[in-house]
Amino acid sequence: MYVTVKKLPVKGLTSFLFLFFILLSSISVHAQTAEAAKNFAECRACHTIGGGRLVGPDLKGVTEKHSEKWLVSFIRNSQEMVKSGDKEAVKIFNEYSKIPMPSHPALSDAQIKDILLYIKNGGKVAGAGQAKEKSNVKKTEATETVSAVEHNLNNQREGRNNLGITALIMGILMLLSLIDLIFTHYLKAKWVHYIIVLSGLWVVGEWSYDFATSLGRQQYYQPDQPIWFSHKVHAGQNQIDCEYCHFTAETSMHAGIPPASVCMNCHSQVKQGKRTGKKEIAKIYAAIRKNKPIKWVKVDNLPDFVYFNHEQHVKVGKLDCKECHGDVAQMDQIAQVNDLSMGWCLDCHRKHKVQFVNNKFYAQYKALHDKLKAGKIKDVTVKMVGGEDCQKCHY
Amino acid sequence: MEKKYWQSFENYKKIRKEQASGNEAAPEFSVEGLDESELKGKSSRRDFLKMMGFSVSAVALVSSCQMPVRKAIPLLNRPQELVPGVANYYASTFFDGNEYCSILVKTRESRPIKIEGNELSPISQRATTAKVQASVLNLYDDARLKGPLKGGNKTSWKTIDQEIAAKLNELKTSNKEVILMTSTLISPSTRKLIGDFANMYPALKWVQYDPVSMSAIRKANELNFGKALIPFYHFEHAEVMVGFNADFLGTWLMPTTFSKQFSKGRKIKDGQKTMSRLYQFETNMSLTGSNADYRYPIKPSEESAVLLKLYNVLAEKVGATTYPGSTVNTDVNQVAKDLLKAKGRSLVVSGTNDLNIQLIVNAINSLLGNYGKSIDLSRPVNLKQGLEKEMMAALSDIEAGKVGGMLFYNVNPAYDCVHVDRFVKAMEKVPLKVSFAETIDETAALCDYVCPDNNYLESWNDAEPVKDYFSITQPVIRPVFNTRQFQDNLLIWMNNGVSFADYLENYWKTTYFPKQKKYESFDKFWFTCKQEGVFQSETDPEKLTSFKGQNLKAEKPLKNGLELALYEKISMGNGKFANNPWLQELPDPVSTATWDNYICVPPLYADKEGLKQEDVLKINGKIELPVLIQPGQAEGTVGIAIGYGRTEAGKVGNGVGKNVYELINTVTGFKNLLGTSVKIEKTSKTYPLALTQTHHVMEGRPIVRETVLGSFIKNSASGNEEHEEFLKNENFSLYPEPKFDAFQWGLSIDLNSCTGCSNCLISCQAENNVAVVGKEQVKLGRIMHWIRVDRYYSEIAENPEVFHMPVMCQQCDNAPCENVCPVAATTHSDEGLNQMAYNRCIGTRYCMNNCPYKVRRFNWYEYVNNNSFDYNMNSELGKMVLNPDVTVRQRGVVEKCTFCVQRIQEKKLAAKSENRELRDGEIKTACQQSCPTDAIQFGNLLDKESRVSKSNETKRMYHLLESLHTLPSTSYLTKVRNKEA
Amino acid sequence: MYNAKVRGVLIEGGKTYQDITRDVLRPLDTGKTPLWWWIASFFASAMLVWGVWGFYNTIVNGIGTWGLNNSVSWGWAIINFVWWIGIGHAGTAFSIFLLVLHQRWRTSINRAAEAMTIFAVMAAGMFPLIHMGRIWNGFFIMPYPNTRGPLWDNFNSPLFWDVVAISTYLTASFLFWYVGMMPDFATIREKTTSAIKKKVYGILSFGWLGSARGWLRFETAALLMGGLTAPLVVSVHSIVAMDFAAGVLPGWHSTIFPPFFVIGAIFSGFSMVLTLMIIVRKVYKYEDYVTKGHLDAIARILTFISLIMGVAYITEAFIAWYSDSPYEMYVFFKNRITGPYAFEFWAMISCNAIIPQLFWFKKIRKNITIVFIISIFINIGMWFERFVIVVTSLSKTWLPATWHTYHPTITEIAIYVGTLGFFFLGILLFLRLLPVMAISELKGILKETSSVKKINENESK
Amino acid sequence: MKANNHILGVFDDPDAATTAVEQLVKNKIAIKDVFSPFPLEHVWKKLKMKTRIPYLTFTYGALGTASVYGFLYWSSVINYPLIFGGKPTNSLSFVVVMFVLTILSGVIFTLLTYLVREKLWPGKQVNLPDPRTMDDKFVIVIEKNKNMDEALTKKIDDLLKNSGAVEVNES
Repeated sequence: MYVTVKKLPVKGLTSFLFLFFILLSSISVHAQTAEAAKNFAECRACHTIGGGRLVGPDLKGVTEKHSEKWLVSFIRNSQEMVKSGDKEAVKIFNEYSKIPMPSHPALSDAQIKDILLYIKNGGKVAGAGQAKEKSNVKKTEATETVSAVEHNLNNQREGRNNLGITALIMGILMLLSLIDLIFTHYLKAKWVHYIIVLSGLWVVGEWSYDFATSLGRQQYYQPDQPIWFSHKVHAGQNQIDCEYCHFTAETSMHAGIPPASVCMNCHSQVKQGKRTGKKEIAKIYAAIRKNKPIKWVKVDNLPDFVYFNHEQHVKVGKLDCKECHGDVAQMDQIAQVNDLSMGWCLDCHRKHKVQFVNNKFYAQYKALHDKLKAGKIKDVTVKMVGGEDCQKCHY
Repeated sequence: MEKKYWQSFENYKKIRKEQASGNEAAPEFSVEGLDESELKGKSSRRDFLKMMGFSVSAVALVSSCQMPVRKAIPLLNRPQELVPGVANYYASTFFDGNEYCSILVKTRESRPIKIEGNELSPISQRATTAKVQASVLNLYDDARLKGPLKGGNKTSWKTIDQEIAAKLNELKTSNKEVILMTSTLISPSTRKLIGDFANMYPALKWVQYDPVSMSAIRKANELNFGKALIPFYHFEHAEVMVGFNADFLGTWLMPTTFSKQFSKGRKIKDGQKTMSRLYQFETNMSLTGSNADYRYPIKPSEESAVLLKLYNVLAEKVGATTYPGSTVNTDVNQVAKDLLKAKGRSLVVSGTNDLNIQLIVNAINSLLGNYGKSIDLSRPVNLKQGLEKEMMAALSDIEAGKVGGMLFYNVNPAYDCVHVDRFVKAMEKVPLKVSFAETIDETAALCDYVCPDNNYLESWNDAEPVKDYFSITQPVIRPVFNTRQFQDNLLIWMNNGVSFADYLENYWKTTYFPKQKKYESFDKFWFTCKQEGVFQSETDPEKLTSFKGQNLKAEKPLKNGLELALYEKISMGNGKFANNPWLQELPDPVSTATWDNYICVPPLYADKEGLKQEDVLKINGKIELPVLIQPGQAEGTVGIAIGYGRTEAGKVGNGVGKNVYELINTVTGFKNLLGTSVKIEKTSKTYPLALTQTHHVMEGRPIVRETVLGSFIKNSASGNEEHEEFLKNENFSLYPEPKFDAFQWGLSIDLNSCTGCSNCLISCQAENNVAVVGKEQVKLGRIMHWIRVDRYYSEIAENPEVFHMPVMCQQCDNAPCENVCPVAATTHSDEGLNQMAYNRCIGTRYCMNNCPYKVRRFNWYEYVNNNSFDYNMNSELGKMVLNPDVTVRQRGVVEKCTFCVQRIQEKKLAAKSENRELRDGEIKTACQQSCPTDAIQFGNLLDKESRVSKSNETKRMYHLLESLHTLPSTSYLTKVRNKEA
Repeated sequence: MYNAKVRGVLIEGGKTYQDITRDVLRPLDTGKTPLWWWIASFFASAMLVWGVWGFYNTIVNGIGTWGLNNSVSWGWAIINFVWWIGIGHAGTAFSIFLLVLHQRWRTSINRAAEAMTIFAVMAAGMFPLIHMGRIWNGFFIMPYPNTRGPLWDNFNSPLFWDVVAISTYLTASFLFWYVGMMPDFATIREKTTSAIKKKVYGILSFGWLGSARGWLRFETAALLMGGLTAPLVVSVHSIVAMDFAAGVLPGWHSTIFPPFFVIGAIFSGFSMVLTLMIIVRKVYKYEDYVTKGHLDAIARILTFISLIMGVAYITEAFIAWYSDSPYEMYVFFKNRITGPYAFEFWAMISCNAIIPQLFWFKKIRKNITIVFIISIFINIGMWFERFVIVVTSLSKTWLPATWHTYHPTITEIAIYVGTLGFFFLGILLFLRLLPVMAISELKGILKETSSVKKINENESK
Repeated sequence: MKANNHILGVFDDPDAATTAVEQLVKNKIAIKDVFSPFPLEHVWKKLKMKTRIPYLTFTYGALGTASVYGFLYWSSVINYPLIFGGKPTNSLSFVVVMFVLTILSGVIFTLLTYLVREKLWPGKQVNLPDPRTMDDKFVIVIEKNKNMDEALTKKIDDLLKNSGAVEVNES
């Protein structure tokens, strides 16, 4: 269904946080302009500022080309203008292969003007310019080199393997020393045996605990995808909002895997990537042509007896995608960063605060509200509204 | 977030338009991972999104501990309203040729997974029956044909069309008769279409055929009012209802509607003085009989005499003409008294398909001036249009060799025709035999062409169950197999270009759009019709001629000999759905038997003849069936259910029970289920019957608490003294009373409204992925249903009072089961739910022992992907019906009713994300939703305004086994019988 | 503790210390295994194999292969479990109670009795395992640190208490048993001729010396362990009883259960000891050590306990009637004393409360054959008692609509027979490989008893 | 034991051995040890032998109880409180588990203490003064030290002989 006005502010807030992470901005930013930047994150799907033509035109200097009034109405609903036969509108429409720019009924004039300001500004949030410059630089490096996040991941993965190997070695040593202790009294100094055995037990114990707990889990799972798709490029460099592609995260239990048509929104124009050239992007076209959907490999899997709902966490709980999926913007190839164990869920449920006062739903929790007023509790965690109950996730 | 899904503006516009018309077809693409038959399917909202990956894996990998690589495959192009993981509801209509119901279909990832009643329908009013609930499973029936057949072999539609069209034209030239045999059709557009078809093939003769006929009523009304019709009965306007062998709460005519109406008169509040009263004269112990205030067992041969006696008594009182009747010793004076008291506010019906009887019934009703009040002649019911004489004529024509072609749509005479043998023999004479059956049924097996019809969930259609009340059937999924709708076949054979969808739309445009003023544009009108599923045209009913009395006569009751009374079971009906495991395993509300039909024998007779349960009897030296001793069965009669003994139903239904259609009584020319006199002889064999209940009386325990209206008026707490007792020392406990914040879910069941129709069982089964376990397991006492409808008899075996009591998990606050689980698999939630974590359970079954209500179920075997349990959960197709929100339980774990926690969570989330408080009545449990009498209320006990709290405030409220101090969240309201103490 | 009251003749036939050593070690030292042993072991193993099939069938196909249903969801498995636990009580009861009570006559029996305990408890332990619907998740029952929260167990559940109590009981009685055997192993180590046995028993003996200080610590430790384990004998079966007593079911929910079960346990345990010892003393010619006097003593105890049982049964019924709860009444008077399970009930009564009363007659007590038969009757009776408790209560509970009967299937029977096989095989191995009587303790009492003998002789003159 | 510095008095009657010990103690002759096939309580008394194991056992029990309750309380009240049948989380029924586990810890640790104190372990090598002590002989061992002259040795021999030693060996 269509954009519903009441959705946007909520989304705004998440993306607002999102922006903060992206910009790594230490300095506080004036809300208006910051919001503009965030709103523009969506425009980035089709437009650049001085980055050349994408789906839509390069917006550098657009504010000079057209009157503000015209721009506002065009952004509000380009199609009406085209229908009404506005010359410029029609011209642009034809020039850009009749791909209509989606309407933004929800944006207020102020917001749109704000965006224009942002564009005029050359895509810099007023005041946060420096910070953004830096971060951009960082990112362009990041694309080539392995980002800290990925590095970290690899280390941990290796760490696990090493532990396994050590355990094996220690096991063998233990065996030898035991044999020596009982039958072949080769080493006279008994304490050597004891030390080996004890330390061996320790290592093997640790390894087996680690092994046992990771049974049926796939932390650090990082499968190869049918298309070499880099989140670092899309979410990181191009700063495309997560929910641009994973569009059902706020409306459904599933965050949603984007249909190829969503890719086409940009890639109908962007036919070649910095790092993979035409090869990977061509696969999208192939899929469309062959009518074969792209079979992505699911990375973060939960057991089937667990019910997890994105809407609950993203929209209601106002969690940032990062908190579970890690800093995706820093990963070329997505990996499962957390072990997604029940313990991990519960830890968050015990610590994380619910939107107790903001969300009218929680008004029904009379007793808790009284406690809160009385100051018996400082804030309400998920646990206090039943976040530890079995049947919140298992049914 | 619309903006993200268009590709080009053309596409965009299309979507816009289609949204308005609700019928978009997104670009085509092949469906990965479906078997070849499904591969042919084209993409659209109505496709399996098997590629969604999640929903299906939820079934397949329920217990595996290794982590497989899971593919998450998105749609290539995502249609508009489809959001993976969010359920969509579409209004549609259920009609199986016999029973009508307006429904909502719940789809997930575009798979229909659940049927709900449609609130907006003035006919069925959100009520459903077990059959309707279970019908969704028929869509995923393995027995369905994957494509058209010719002489039993696969063929293409092309050849079918060419050859049949050719043959038809051939017959046209050689003007041989072509018979189109259908079930009763209530679809106006289809009727018109058949008309068109007939214009093209003048030799076409259309015969409507009902396995169970009600033509006598039409005939009687023709004689009395000059118009052959079945009136629309209004039980809600009747204070005194008298039923003669009419199981109107179970199977007669429109059980959904009638249950709703009936329950209106049975709802009773504290201090209320009046309540409707139901007299039932019947042979078998039917569901309606079990709900009657007064029940009189009568022989079929006595019925007319009793009726006439009643008529005469009334006639004398009001001074109308009386007729000589034969003597019966059934006392009708009380009935007469009550009826006279309630003139114009009463209703007499008979389910017997016998002209005399129906004439008397009409006479009585007109004496009481019920016409125009509780009986509406101006809005006749269009169901049951089949006439025996047409069928017989057709049959003799075929035998005479006059018939060149037979087309069977939605009928199965080779199974349910009275003269099966004659019919089957005659069929050999017919050169062209075409069946439109969905599966190879008995008739299709005889045909040389089978053009499989779509399931109704894949079809376009409309319906007019009652004059001027219309409803729409719209497809909620693309045809799963290479099937084609019956109507489309006709259209193609008429090589008329349009599809039936368009035909339908045009028909509505031309016919019904003018009949309303609300919508100026047809698109809007059509959109709303499809959205709401129902439409009522604003034409004022035409008046009928006044009542023309007929000469009434009664047959002479037979003194001796055994009379047979056939009946339809709630679950099986006329046997069309025999291959539906849910229905096969649904315990009969009265006998609690599953998976079989049997001979209901009255207890006294059994004693006399030394018959024991499960002894096998031979009827007329032919059919062998086991005995089921049925309290309340009239002396000198036996009862057998029709609808069993299918031979071509499919893996589930084949050879379950015996076919007894041939025992239908046809002496009067009307197909009458009652009155065939039979001989039975005892054989040495025995045959096991799977009953879910082995003990039938309450042993004087305060389980179902009841009172009579008289004492209720005096004291609304009467019959509920135990509760008063309990309240005196409430919460006399070592431990503090459990406290909750915000929510404490509670359920209340009004035993006075509950008719025991067992509809909730199937609804629950569909909602919660409850497994079917098969006859042997049921016999062993291992049925999995989360709700039981316990049935108790009062002590008198000849004509007992019957109690129905739905028992599901009572969600006790001091739950005995929780204390004893060693691994903390069952605990208490902060919303008062007794929660069960399947994945933690190790199956010690201690909780089952310790549950006083015995509502916990154990997975004795693996019921999924297990060939020993070859039901819906053992086939990829069958598993499509599973609810993705509910775990499929593994072998060795205990499961139970959860108050549909998935629905609770769903609605809570909705409230949260809409930033508002939860509304009362927003959450409906599956059982509550399907209940045709609104006997079940669910809500928040902490909210004193909620419906459930309100109904708990009455003096009738009590908890089951409350003396145990388990503090259940489920409460019951005492049963009030409208009897003289 | 070795200067307790002298209590009649305990060892007959004027044995010397050497005799004792020789007699006890005879079965171990004989080079070739006797034929009867092979035959017996063969049958035991056959039973065990059938039981293994039962286990296999259950684990592969599910609990559905049993006769249970939604109403009666505990059956033979639990019955046998309780029965075995009961039998498992004798040994510890014997050695520990009598040790703490300074009863000298236990010396020639306790070793065997303890062995019996060990194997019986092991047999019992199998049932809770196989009884689980998802045995592969059985480890959930242990409160181990985990990544589920961590999610611990429900410490209120009698089943959890069971797990703790039984594993404790098994461990404790095993240790006690083993410690008791250390000096005897040392003896074998010194006496045996074969090098292998010397090595093996040497290792088993932990290098036991038999010095005065050693004996002192040994005796103290033994007494302490015994003293600690003694309460277990009571607690274990009380806890098993709570499995039922903690339930709400009529016929289960009764405070008499714990003591009632403990007594019952000792009852069945002693009778099983009787059964076994009668066989052993015959086969190994131990009449001089396990004298008629011993058997007589056990028989007297049994008579006494059977009286208690009788009283318990009557009390139960009386309370049911006195409570005036229709549900209780129904279970006892309509479903046990009469009704479908009447046979089991009356079998229980007669085997446990009536037949043992024959022991009042000295003649019968002296007649080993009859004593043997009665002891077997008691074992059967105790099995029926558990059946009556478990099944009758479950089959007809609160709501008549849920009533259902229960019949065992071949699989359940197989599992039961299997455990019997396991038990007997264990006992046979014990008889073959370990000292059947506590050598040192026998020696400890030899002197006095022989002197007693003289005294008695003088008196009789 | 080193060779040729011990006197072994071998008895075949426990009472005789006891009296011998009595005599030796009276004559202030240090007895190294007494080996017997079964415990001789009087000997302990004469030699004033004592053991402190009981006190340890008590401590083990006490510690066991405390730690078990500690765990139960932490796990089911603090760490992950769950409601079972409306009972309080800090439940009375902990007593059962505590009771049993107390005993367990008592038994196991007592045994361990015993083994440690006695320095017993599987496969320990021993050589007895006289293997017959495992059968029917009772041996009193007296260590010879340098200041032990002929006379004393003789005296010991006599003492042993008189109190009924069947043989007196040097080793």
